[in-house]
Amino acid sequence: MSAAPLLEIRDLRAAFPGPHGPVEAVRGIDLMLDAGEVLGVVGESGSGKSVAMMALLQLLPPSAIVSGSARFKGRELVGMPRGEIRQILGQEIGCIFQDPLSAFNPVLTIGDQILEAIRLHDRKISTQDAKRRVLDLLASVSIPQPDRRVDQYPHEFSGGMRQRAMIAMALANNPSLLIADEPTTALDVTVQAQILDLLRQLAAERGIGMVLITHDLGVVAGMARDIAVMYGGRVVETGTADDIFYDTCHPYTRGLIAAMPRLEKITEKLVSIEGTPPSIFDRPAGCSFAPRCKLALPDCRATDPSLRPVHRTSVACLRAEEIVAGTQGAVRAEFEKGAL
Amino acid sequence: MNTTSSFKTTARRRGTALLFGTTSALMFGSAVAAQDTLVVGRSMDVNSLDPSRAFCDTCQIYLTAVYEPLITLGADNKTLEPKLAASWEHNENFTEFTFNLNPEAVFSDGSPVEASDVVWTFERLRNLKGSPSFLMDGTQSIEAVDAHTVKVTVDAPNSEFLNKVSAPYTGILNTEAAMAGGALADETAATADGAEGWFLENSVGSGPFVLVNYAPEDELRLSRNDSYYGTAPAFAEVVITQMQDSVIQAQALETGSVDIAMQIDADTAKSLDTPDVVTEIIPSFNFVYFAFMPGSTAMKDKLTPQVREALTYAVDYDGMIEFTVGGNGNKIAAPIPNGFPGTQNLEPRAQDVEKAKSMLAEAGMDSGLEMVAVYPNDNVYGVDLNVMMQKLQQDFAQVGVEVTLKPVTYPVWREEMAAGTADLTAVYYAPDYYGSGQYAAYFGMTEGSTWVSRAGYQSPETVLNEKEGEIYAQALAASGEEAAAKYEELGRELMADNVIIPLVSPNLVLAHRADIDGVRYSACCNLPLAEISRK
Amino acid sequence: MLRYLIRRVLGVPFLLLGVASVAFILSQSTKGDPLSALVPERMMNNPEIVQAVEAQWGLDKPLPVRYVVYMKNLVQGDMGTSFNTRRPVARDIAERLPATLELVVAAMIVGTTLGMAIGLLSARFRHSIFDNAARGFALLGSSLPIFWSGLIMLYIFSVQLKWTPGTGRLDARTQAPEGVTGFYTVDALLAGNGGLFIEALSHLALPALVLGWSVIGIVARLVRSSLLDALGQDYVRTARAKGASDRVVLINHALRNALIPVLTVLGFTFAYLITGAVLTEAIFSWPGIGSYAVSAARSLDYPAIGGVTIVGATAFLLANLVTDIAYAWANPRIKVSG
Amino acid sequence: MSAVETLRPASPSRARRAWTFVRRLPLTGQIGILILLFWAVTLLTVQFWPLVDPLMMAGRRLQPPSADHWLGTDALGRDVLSRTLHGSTYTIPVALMVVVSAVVIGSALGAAAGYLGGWTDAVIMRAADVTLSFPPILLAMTVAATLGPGLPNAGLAMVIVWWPIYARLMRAQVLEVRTREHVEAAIAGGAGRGRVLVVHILPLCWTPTLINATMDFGQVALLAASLSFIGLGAVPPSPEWGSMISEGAAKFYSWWIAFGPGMAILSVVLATAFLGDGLRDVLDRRGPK
Repeated sequence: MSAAPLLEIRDLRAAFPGPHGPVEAVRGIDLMLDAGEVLGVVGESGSGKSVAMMALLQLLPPSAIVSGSARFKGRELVGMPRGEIRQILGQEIGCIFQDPLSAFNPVLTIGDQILEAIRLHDRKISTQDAKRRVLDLLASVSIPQPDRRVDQYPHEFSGGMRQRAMIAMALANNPSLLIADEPTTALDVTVQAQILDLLRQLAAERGIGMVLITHDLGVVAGMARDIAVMYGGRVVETGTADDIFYDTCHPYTRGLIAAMPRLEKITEKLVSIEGTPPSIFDRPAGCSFAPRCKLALPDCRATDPSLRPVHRTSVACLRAEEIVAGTQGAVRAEFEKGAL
Repeated sequence: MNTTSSFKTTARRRGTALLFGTTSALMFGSAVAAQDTLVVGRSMDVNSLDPSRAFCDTCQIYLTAVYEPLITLGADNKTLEPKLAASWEHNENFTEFTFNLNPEAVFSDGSPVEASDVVWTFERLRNLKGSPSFLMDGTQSIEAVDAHTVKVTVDAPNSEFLNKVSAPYTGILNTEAAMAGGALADETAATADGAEGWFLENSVGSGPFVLVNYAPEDELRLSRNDSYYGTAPAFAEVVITQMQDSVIQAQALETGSVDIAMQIDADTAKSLDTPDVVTEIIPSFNFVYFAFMPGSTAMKDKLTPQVREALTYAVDYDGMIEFTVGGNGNKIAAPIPNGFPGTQNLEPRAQDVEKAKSMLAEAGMDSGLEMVAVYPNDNVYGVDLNVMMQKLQQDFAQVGVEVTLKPVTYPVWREEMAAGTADLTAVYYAPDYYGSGQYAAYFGMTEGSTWVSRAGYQSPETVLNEKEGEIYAQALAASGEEAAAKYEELGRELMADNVIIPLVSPNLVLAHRADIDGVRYSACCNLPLAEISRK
Repeated sequence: MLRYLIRRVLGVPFLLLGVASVAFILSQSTKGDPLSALVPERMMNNPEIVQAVEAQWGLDKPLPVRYVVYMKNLVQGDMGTSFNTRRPVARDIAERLPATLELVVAAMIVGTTLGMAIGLLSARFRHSIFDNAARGFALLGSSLPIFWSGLIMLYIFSVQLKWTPGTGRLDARTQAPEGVTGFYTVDALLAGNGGLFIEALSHLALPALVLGWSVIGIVARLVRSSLLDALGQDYVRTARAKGASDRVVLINHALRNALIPVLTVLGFTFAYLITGAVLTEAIFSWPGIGSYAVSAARSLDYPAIGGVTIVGATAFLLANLVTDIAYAWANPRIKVSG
Repeated sequence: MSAVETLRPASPSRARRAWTFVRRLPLTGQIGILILLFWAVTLLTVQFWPLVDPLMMAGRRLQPPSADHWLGTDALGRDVLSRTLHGSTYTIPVALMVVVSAVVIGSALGAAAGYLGGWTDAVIMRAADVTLSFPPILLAMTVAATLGPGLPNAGLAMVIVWWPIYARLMRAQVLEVRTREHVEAAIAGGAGRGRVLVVHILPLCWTPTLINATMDFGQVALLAASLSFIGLGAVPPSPEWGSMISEGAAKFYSWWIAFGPGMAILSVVLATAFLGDGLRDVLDRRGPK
């Protein structure tokens, strides 16, 4: 813990131009990731989790306005000249995207696209060496018959295979940070597990730090050391995985946990959070979650709480203390019944 | 490594040498071929290259260059001069003509031009019943007296026969060569002759040039006839190249890509103010006219001679020349070109709107007369028929006559002319040879003539004027001044018909590069290519 | 897709049959009298001659018989004899078609390269002055009547600036190269005649530019919009995430995908160019089938009209077919699923 | 008064809707609308303008632009400005009629083909295929030559050239829309075939047709001009723009003759292209396909 963190995000903001002035999609988030560790960023779609990551990698459309700070190995990424950040992207930071079909260029072979990732950062490598590396990479993500697969087009791959290829491409230059944006969402459940296993194994083997973005707490459950829960463009709760799962005190996180299918409670009816996340164009005053929150008080609709340590996690909720108290006392049962 | 690179160098060197070789060969080649080419820009209207079938302005130029008639028209556009016939005589009443051929004359294949060739050519011209066959109308017998003498007998006095055989369509063909190409001269020729296509690729004349290549509406390429018995032409090669319109021709002349441009209109010619180009504006023998069709379905009983006369007063003849050719033209009285026999004393019509109005009122036609004008949508001799007819429309509107214009393609026009649906029309005429008789035959309102059946349609009596046939016959029996007087009389009759109303004899713009010499306009032959040279 | 293509190829003969029938019917129903092109004016009153001509040209037979004869001859490559040129229509077309094709191909090259360049730069510098100016220029080309803009260009470049020679495929003094392709530029190269090549090329340049200009707009607009479309795709983000520069993203990723829809308009562009060629040929004294068609239509030379429409339609059909095949070829997603 | 008042509730909202629609268009599209409005007003009112007779000579021939004749005079001394403005009453209505007829005929046939399928589809679409196999100008030229020159015939020729484009467009749309749920619901609900087509399908199909028709308008005007140039279009002395440009081309060095009508036709083609692009931006968000 004494060394500088791999990635340190402070007050990162991202806004897009809208018809009536800029609209903030990410409203000041703080995150930290140590080398070799996995940080889970969890939230529904529209919570700003993907935008935040794309913002720090400068992958948002040019019209986006990004401010704050994101230090990668001590280097500031926000505002870094494009030429410089290009040296980092694909080299030191690899990315995996949600839908591997649309994320691959349909008119180029998988091999060519991985080859490109290599050559962009190693201009001197000979074609033969680069090709060999592509094959090695495909083999390392357990793609059978890599020498045949290498010349195929993305649409000739199955979803899982495509995601493996995507991982191979992200790892092409042995990055120290991997940003995985919903890597399993588009896949079947059984394939999901395989991909997650693969990611976990590769990250561990190579000592790669990983930001795992997902809407599904179950995905990060066995993987992340730390978890940040995002809602409405902010981090609403952060803590270690264990603390989030067992000692959360944010109503939203509780909702997410309740919505998790659990094998041991397979018969139990899934609980989902009522309502929809706020649109970034029409953000409520006060706490963003207030309109959907059963515990919301008039105060919640007036003031937007900031992140503060409560119990074992950091929470942005006015009633966090009450919830902590509740979870430890008789109120717990009420929560468990789904009164939330 | 070394070997490879040295091999490459050698290869490159060899390549360079090859390139140099080619270049020098090219230069050498062009030195040998340093024969000058004359380029003429024209919108070609070729209908055939077979002398007995051809009938067009470009044909006149081509046939004059490649074939030779017995007689030709001198540079004064009046005097007949010897060509293949070194001399000729005729009997007193112009029914027998004897031609003595130049014994030196040879065809382009070297064979001599003989009397039998003349007989065969004339018979073919007559029997083919093509457009120029009328030149042989009335020929009773054509016989070879000996190898170099031909005698033609006609069934009625014809003082114009000599003029007719100066037309380029009467150019003499090499009988053997033509027959080898499928040409026939006997009675069956009209249906059995199959040489039309062959003539598009071969020429069998005795003229100063021979045909090299003809690509329709692209180029007509001639080269010097090496066996020519006369004075060799200055240019070894002549190309007539297709150029659609006046502006393109003017631009080509300005840039020097053509030496002569033949269809530049007077307005465009004004913009050609470079010292490299010479433009000469001379009167032509062409004219443009409009015609009343009193026999048409709609005009029957309306276009009486009186109404026709009245309407001729409505026309702004001076304005017409201004509008159609920018003033570069002449008025013309009867449908006989100015300068042809009998035209000297004819007075052109003049505008008199008041008279027109009063005459129309007299005839009860001062309002409500509506006419449909059908005419070819063409631009000829610098006159855009559309412009001309629009002017006529405006002039007629002044006297309360409404004209609807219907420009059509030429074939449609021909059909409409035969169908009696047009009340007015406009066309043009260029002489086929020097002589006023062709006009009498074509425009005369005599039984069965082209114009009687057109203008009269099913009521020929509305236009018939049998006097004209008699005068024409008298003219053909006479010659010189006497004939001219008859043609003048005929001209007055044609004017009194008020059917064919000539409007403009457009001037000809002879435009050529300044270094070109010998460009002239011939009444029979258009542009005699053999006389042209480069300074 | 493969099946679709096969169906397309098999459909071509049937379409051609339809085309030929329509061409025949159209040309037979013309208003003008074909005899007027065949019988001399002074002979129209001579029934003997008129009959002979009718028999010679087969005009005396009833329409269905003529149709059968026409079709039979057509299959053997005989399109009849032109009233105008008095030569076999097939031969006229064979002589003139290469001129048109050379012009159209050159215009296509001009139009698509400039169109793509403009579309590419417009997409890259979207909403900049360049974007608007370039699109304006491109649009201008398809908004001016080509017979007028052609004259203006000829006046500027040939008469005033003297950058290009006058009209025609070559200087009138120059003999056309003997060649297999009929494309003077290609034939000159094959003959190793550099001077002739330059001459042919310089004659080709202006008409090709004028004609090509008319399709720059179509191509540029499509390239621009499909590029913008492609630039918003996920794979572009992937490429950026790999550290690819804007240029690499544009060329390697966006353009390749954007060109696929562009391929589909090439067939359409071809139709556009054929239309333009008819007028361009008239202005530039270009001896192709366009000017042939115009004079045929004007003089109701219906064997020629029929021949030209059939050949034009065939070329057009083939162009569309080639487009489809190229589309299939350029789009790997289609290859296997066929 | 009362009539005005009864109209009141409807008209402002409709006007406002139109206005909002116009405001959503990109600037170029708005410019396009302005140009077209100008020509619409011109063509409806030009006869009342203080212009000299476009058919009669008004001054010396071939005069360059001057205070008397702002765009000069043509070969017959007619005022080019007056002719250009009057020309709108020829070119625009013809182009409009051609596009409208092609849209109506093509859409009707296309809808029938797409909706009825089977033999109707086969016959109509093969006819469309054959028509589309001809390069447009060749077909238009042949038809115009067959029918004889004149603007109405040229118009008819162009309708024949253009209808299959709309037939294909409409057929594709109908095929797509008819599988939508609401249509199947309507059919299941027992709605008649014709009713389903007219009420449930067609209203959803017109967008691509509208966009295409807008863009084609200018191209039709250009093709009409080309036919006039070949001599198969408008008949003199009507000041149709295409034939005026051909007259100007023949008198090229009097550049002003073609300038007026050239700019007029250019403005119409540009306006429709702008407007078509704008409509696509606003109405058809699915992007280019």
